[in-house]
Amino acid sequence: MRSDLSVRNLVVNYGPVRALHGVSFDVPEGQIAALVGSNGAGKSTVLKSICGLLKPVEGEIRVGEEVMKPRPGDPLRHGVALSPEGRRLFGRLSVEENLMMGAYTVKDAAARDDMLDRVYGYFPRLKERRRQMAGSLSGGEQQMCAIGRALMAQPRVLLLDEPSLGIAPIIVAELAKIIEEISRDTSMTVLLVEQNAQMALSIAATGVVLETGNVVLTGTGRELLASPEVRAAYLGT
Amino acid sequence: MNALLEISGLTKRFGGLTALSDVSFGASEGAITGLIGPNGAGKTTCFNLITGTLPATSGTIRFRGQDIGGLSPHKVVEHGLARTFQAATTFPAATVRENILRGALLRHPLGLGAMVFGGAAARDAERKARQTVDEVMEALDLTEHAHREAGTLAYGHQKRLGVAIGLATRPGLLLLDEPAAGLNPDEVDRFATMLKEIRTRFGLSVLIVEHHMRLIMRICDHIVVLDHGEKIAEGAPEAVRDDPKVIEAYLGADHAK
Amino acid sequence: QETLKIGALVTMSGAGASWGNGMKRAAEMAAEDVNETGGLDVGGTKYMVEVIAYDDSYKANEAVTAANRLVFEDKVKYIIGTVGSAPILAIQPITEENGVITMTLGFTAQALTADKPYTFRPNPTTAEVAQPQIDWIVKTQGVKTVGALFPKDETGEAIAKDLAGAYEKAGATLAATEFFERDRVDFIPLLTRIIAQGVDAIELDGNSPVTAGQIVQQARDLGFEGVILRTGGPATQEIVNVAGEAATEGMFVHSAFDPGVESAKAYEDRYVATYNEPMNGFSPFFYDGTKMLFQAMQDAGTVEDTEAVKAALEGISDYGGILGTMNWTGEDRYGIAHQLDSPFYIARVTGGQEEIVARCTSAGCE
Amino acid sequence: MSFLIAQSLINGVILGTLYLLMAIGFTLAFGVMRIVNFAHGEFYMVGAFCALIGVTWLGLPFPVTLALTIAVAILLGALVERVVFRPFRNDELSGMIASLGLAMILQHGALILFGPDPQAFPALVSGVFKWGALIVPKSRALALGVGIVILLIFYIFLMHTRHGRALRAIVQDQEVAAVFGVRLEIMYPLGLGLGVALAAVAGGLMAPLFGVSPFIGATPLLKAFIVVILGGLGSIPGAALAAILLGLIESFTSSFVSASAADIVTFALVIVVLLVRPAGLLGRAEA
Amino acid sequence: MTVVWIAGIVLAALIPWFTGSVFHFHIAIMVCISAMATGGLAVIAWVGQLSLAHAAFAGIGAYTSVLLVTRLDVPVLLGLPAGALVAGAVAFIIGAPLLRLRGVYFVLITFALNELFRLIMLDIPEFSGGSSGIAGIPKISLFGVTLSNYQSVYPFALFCLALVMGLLVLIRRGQLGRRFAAVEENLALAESSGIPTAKTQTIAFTIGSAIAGFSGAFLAHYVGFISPETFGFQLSVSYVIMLVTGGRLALWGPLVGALFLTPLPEFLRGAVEYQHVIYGVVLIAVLRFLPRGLAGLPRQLSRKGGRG
Ligand SMILES: Nc1ncnc2c1ncn2[C@@H]1O[C@H](COP(=O)(O)OP(=O)(O)OP(=O)(O)O)[C@@H](O)[C@H]1O
Ligand SMILES: Nc1ncnc2c1ncn2[C@@H]1O[C@H](COP(=O)(O)OP(=O)(O)OP(=O)(O)O)[C@@H](O)[C@H]1O
Ligand SMILES: [Mg+2]
Ligand SMILES: [Mg+2]
Repeated sequence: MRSDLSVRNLVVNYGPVRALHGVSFDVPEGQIAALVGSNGAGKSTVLKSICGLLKPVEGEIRVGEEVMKPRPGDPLRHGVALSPEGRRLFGRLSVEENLMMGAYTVKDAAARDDMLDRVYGYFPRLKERRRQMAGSLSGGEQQMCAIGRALMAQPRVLLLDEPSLGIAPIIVAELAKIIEEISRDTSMTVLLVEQNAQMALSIAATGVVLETGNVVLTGTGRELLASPEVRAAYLGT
Repeated sequence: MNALLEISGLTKRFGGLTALSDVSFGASEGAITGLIGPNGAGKTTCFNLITGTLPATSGTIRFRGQDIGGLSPHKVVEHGLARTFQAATTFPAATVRENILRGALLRHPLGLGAMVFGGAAARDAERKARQTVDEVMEALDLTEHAHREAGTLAYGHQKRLGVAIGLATRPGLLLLDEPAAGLNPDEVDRFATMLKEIRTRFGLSVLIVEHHMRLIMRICDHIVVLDHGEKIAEGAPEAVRDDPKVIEAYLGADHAK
Repeated sequence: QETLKIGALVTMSGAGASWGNGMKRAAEMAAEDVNETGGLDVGGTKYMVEVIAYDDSYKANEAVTAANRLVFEDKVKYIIGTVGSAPILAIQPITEENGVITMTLGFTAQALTADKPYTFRPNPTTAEVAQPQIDWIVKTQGVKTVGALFPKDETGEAIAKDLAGAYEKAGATLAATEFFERDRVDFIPLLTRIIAQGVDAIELDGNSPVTAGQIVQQARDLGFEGVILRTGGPATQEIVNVAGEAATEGMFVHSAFDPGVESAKAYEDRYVATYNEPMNGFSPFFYDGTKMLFQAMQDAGTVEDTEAVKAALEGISDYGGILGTMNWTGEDRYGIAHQLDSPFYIARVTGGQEEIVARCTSAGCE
Repeated sequence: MSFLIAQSLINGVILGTLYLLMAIGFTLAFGVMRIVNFAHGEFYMVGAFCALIGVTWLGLPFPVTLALTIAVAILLGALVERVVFRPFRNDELSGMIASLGLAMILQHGALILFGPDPQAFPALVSGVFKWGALIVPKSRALALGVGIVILLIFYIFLMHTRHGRALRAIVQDQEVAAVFGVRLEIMYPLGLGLGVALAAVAGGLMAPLFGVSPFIGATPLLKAFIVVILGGLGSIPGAALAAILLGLIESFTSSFVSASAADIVTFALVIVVLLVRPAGLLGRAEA
Repeated sequence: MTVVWIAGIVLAALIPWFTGSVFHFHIAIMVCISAMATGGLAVIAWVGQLSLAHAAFAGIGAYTSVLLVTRLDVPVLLGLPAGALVAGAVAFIIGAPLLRLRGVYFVLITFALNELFRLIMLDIPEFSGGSSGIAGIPKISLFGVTLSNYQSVYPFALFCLALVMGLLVLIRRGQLGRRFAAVEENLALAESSGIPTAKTQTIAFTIGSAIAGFSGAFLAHYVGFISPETFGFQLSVSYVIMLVTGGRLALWGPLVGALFLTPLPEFLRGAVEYQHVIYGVVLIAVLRFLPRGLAGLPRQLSRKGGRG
């Protein structure tokens, strides 16, 4: 099974307002792609559409050869998992229960426990807090839990919406390494939405720049990092 | 510079967990003070204690020399301390203008009668409040969204709206909890400029929690560092940045350059 | 040929529905009787009787709205109802002011007063039947101290007072009385306490059939071996249904109904055949009451002038009803003789069936 | 006196457990699905009628009847979720009021079908267990035993299986739960179905004790309300503690003060507990 | 929009005079009383709380007025506002601790409160008449003129309702309404924007419960009979149903709800056996297909029309 992600001509409306005007891009199997753009550009909208939380007006989203149906749950069956914007943890479940919810469809108990250990390995903080209600975690701890929960699904395609949001610098550096490592070890495809474009583009093979619902630039991470427009608009230098 | 906010011996326990332990620091008049530290260090908790959202286990909080410990949040705001929340927090069903107006009314108090039956005083208050709203919207670049429902804004805009609501209460000290989270570096820079502008324009002091080191280093006059609920460092930005304890606990080796 | 409308303002939903249906159906059967003969002949005009039934859900406010509708919209002059005490007190301002003759089941003493001339009660209440039965029980069963449980409502409180007096007069004492909230299902603590006081008998008058059944069952479960009796409220079958035959064996109950009396038995059979449900014990009274109302109209020669009908109704004596001979009494107790007096019985429950052991009138038993 | 205390203690604990059984389905619907289900008592009533039909009309043995009751109730619950509650998944208040409508439909439906009179239900067991002067009716002991087993199974399901966890998760964020593969179209009906089944089992078990009629739903609803308030939102141990407490209060005040005092004491306690510990005795504060 | 509403409501108010039926006057009076009570409940709903103790406050108002009138010979015209005052005062005193709870918890505690009220009233028969209640309550009289028939009570009921609705409009349009909305939408943010949320909620609870007290007193003098059972849980529930059916946050919701649901049982009263079943079905259907309540219906229709 191939697990490259391909988004074709995605058009999404919020009521009468059009948020995406035909977005297309590809993420090759096992690679990391970064989706960057300013506030309100439509990055989260892209991710929500991919995992079935929004119904596109037009367009098609494929994982490998298969077209996914635009409803929640179906993308997961094709191996797509999301760490959503705003974390959206199950606030009254414990940290560990949240992680286990990530692995809801994972049948293999050994693999699941193995993954749990790995997540705790990445974020020792979560292990300390495993019995705490997720809703009372600090902001950064919640973010770690949301990422961990997505990992627990053992996805082939991982969607991360601003994973570094609210995370301390020391962990951000860590996080980049973790994402790289996971992608390399499990040949997981990762689509990374980031404001920290520096970090995202430096680990991404592909970069996609979004502006008001349109793709305005694509290239390799390195190319984009070097591109003057990108530097001016998103890297602040 | 005078100490506007003085915190001493502040402690907060959640059951067995000590989220904040015997922390003391101050924020000076006219300054931007940074509060940083790793995740779960107790920064938000500290904000919650200062603004009365949570009761402190022990310690004192003084603002302009007055003890404001134990006051309920709306009283604290009246004293001139406004805050924003870490998550984007708005009145989702109301328009942006209405959101800000709800904050602006604080400075134009009315009796119960006037609130219900209107009258000249009420009209006057409303007019003045609207003036404040316009000013705040302009300063925070929200004017173009004035008539949108807050719940439909993109995350970054919602966060800015949060700052606007706080600002509309005309605080002496504004407490910002990760206001720049979700902004890209360029936007962070613009936010920094904006923040400095509003500081002068509205005569503010600021206490800010942020993980964007660029922002913190650029705007802060003074920085306090928490780790595991304890204060581990305090001082001028450069000094804090080079402090090995801070590097180890928070910044990581990359930043040491 | 004209139509005579009669209102049935009764409880048809909620816990009072058994009584309400019994009353409504009594009126319907009485109407059916006259309609079958071509209508009620009053002063030469034949009236087909139509029963308009509304539910009051046992609530005063609902009853007021329904009464307004019956009186002003449907223009009825006669109402069978209400079941409850609160509803009758609530609608009386309307019915009395508009001269609407009302036949209520409501046990409250205040339902019948001299300034409410249009209200009648065709069924005996505890006040009427308690004394003779209690005298008999105390005498024959050697009962000295009695415990009782009552629901904490108007009916329960009224009955408690009446019974305490009656036991006193009979030379026994109502030693332990307990009031409980209506929805209660667990009586074990109350019974534990009552039984611990060493009572000879437990009195169940005033309780709904379900509650009474539960009390019987739980009392027997607790090993109570004394007399269990119910000196009012005909509902033996329901009690047996809830408590089971074993627990109710040997219990004494009040009965207005002697299956030995042909007409009574015929009524019950007809009821069961028509409605496919067991007959409620109060139903026959309202059948007789409605019939008496018809006779009063005929005697007065009018259906419109309720003042005349009322007078005629008051004038009926020694009426031969299905349950026996009936008369209006109550002058001394209520200040107005609008309370029906009829024969009644004490029965012992054996094998889930009533077996009459004493025949009573207001004068005494056996 | 000490006999009375001991007997009251036993009565209270038994009664409390019966109340727990009456309340637990409500706790599930409320704490887990966030439905304040005013029709809970009517589902109890439906269960009692199912048991009645099974035992007296069809002549089935009681355990078989109970199993059938559970099956019928799960289906009924799933159906009701589909038809009534689905549109109100994120709207607690409307859901609550819809359940009031449902309660009316069920109660009066039963009234039309079965009439208002209480129905005969044969006792399953009779007699009492005796220790000295202390007494436990066998019928109650039976209901108690079966009830405890059912409660334990239910507790383990909810707290320690993945489907139980999923049930608790969907109320908090159904979208995200769906993204992680929880099938809402199955879990919601299942959740309500279980709540209904628990109510119905309680009705079936208690039919021999407390009788069967269309109006028997009022008591379990009231007790469920109290148990849930006292125990805390969705906390099963809390519900257990609250139910036992309720049983003891009723038993002791009824035995030593008066029956009407029991209710006043209960409600006063409910209010005090809510004021002092808004989340209930063992409930956790909302996040 | 408002004009259409007002025109419709004025027309509806005139119906009894067109038909001339005494019974229609009765129903119309009941609509007024329910609409007032539901209006009070709406004020509480505007701060995001749903009170199941509303009947208890109506009861407090009713008993206050009845006791004042029957025992102290106070004129009924003073008894009515006194009922409101006492109900409001009680709400004010117990409001502060109660309103720390929100959402379903508040629903549950007010439920318990209503039961407690009923039980306590049953336990003090010297004041409440116990379970047999108080009958023969004096009718409403204005400056010595007794409103003895339905036709004369109705204009007064309309007048009172107009006052209540006027108050609602003022609250909603004024600064207080803005605070209420802020509290309803986001309590934590409202508090840290300087709105005293506890006080604001208490104000809403007090005003709403006072209105309930007024309506309860009106009901008592109109019907002429009250008992603790009159003000039981069921009555609270029926107010809630009216509110939600009308539209929980709509200004005209309470009025529309009362206007729809008070006469509804009358259309069903003939179908004795099925009326409650039908009522239940209607309720669920309204909730399901009109999520903003009946008051939101015109908007919903115009939106559909606009699209199609
Ligand atoms: N629920 C909604 N209703 C209406 N408009 C919406 C809604 N959610 C998002 N939008 C609009 O759609 C556009 C894209 O929003 P989106 O959240 O995808 O942006 P984003 O790129 O993720 O921004 P951010 O960096 O702030 O998260 C924005 O203009 C936003 O205002
Ligand atoms: N209600 C609570 N119950 C238990 N623990 C809590 C509660 N609130 C916060 N904590 C814990 O207290 C610690 C401090 O939390 P706080 O939110 O103040 O961190 P923070 O410094 O703001 O972190 P971040 O940068 O990640 O937002 C965390 O470990 C958190 O899990
Ligand atoms: Mg986004
Ligand atoms: Mg924080």
